[in-house]
Amino acid sequence: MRTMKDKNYFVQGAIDPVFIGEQIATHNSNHGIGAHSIFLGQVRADEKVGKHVAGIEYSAYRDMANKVFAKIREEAFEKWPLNCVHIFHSTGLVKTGELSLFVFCSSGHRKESIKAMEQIVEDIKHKVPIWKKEIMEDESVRWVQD
Amino acid sequence: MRTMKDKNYFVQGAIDPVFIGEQIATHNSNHGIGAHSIFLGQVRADEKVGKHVAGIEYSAYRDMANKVFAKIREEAFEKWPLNCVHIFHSTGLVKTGELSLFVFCSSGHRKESIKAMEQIVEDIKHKVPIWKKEIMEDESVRWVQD
Amino acid sequence: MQINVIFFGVLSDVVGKNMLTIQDTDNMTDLKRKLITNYPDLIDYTYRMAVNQQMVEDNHRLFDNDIVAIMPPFAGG
Amino acid sequence: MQINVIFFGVLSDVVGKNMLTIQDTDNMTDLKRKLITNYPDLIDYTYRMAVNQQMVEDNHRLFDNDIVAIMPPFAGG
Repeated sequence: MRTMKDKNYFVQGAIDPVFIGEQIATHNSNHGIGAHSIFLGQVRADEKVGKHVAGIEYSAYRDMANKVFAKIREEAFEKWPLNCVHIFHSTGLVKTGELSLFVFCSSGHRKESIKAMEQIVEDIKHKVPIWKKEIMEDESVRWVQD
Repeated sequence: MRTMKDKNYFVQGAIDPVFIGEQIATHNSNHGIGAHSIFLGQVRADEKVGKHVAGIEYSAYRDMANKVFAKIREEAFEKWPLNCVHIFHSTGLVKTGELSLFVFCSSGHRKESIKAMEQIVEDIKHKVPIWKKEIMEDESVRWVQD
Repeated sequence: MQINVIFFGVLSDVVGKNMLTIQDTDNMTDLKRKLITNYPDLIDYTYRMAVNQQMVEDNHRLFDNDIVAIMPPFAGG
Repeated sequence: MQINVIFFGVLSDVVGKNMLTIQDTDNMTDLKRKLITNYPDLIDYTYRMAVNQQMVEDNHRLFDNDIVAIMPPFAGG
């Protein structure tokens, strides 16, 4: 049982590219960092049964998801010598072309930051209770069954 | 013999995090993109013989380097289904904590963009004629002999 | 003895609610049988289960006031 | 017959210039021998060579007005 409130990894709606630039900029005072690896998920306009996706509505089991994000992050720190790991995931509506996931790993050297980023993205896909509902151009909806 | 001038992959001085955010934002109209992988190189304040690095002066065999960057980019497009590949490398002085390399690979799905980014970063380290001179706190200098 | 069951994603549409309670069950296998009896459409869906936010398998023992999450395959990112 | 030689990184410091010309040589092995005769300190350094912006090995044939780059190990990124 945790007495502190779990950290929140969710942001409402799309992730703003300006926010990403700002996050990068805040790391210029950490003088041990030599490499940043960043992954961004962007909503595609996939065509399904003749209609294009206009957006994705993300939902999650928030309390559990935040615990799983924290665990994924901790495991990365145990496995690689990392300076920083940041994860942001959208909840709610993200339109086509907008960003829904931002993973940001920093380390002294390139290999660790790339490997950690790759593993964290895989873990997020497989371990975090998040679901997508595609909103089509004509406002019909379709749950994504990966 | 090329008749067109080669594309220039170099930027003078550090790469601005705001520019990175802007580059990300321009990709929101490419509706086939589902994943962006980004690598950033940042100048560390390494300690050498009791002095800290204050910055790195980058120099290059510019004409050859631009050809090699173009080839690395072409090889990535041949190997993976990518939507976009952008590479920016600093020339001249980049201070500690500032960014000297920005590699940006976009694809429909995550694995291709991550693999391509990783390979491009390796190729840049090994194949592009670029050199670093460390500028120490006391203004003494030291060529990096990797 | 009462178990709280919460549904996510497509499964809350299938069941028609986000949450319900089930009485008199002490393991996941029995709970799943009771759910399928009440909501036969569930049989067409694959799902994973968590008890009190920990992933569990079928034979997991249940206790009074446990919170059971019935979750479709994850699709984050 | 004249070959243009350009130096990069630490090697331009070692040689004391960015560029020079060498006469009467038609292969890289001979060119390297001539350079080390004129600039003995070069022997302490590892370097790679490009002719007209293509990487080459020791036995590469040289032609009039070729541009030979003498380059320390690369250190981009």
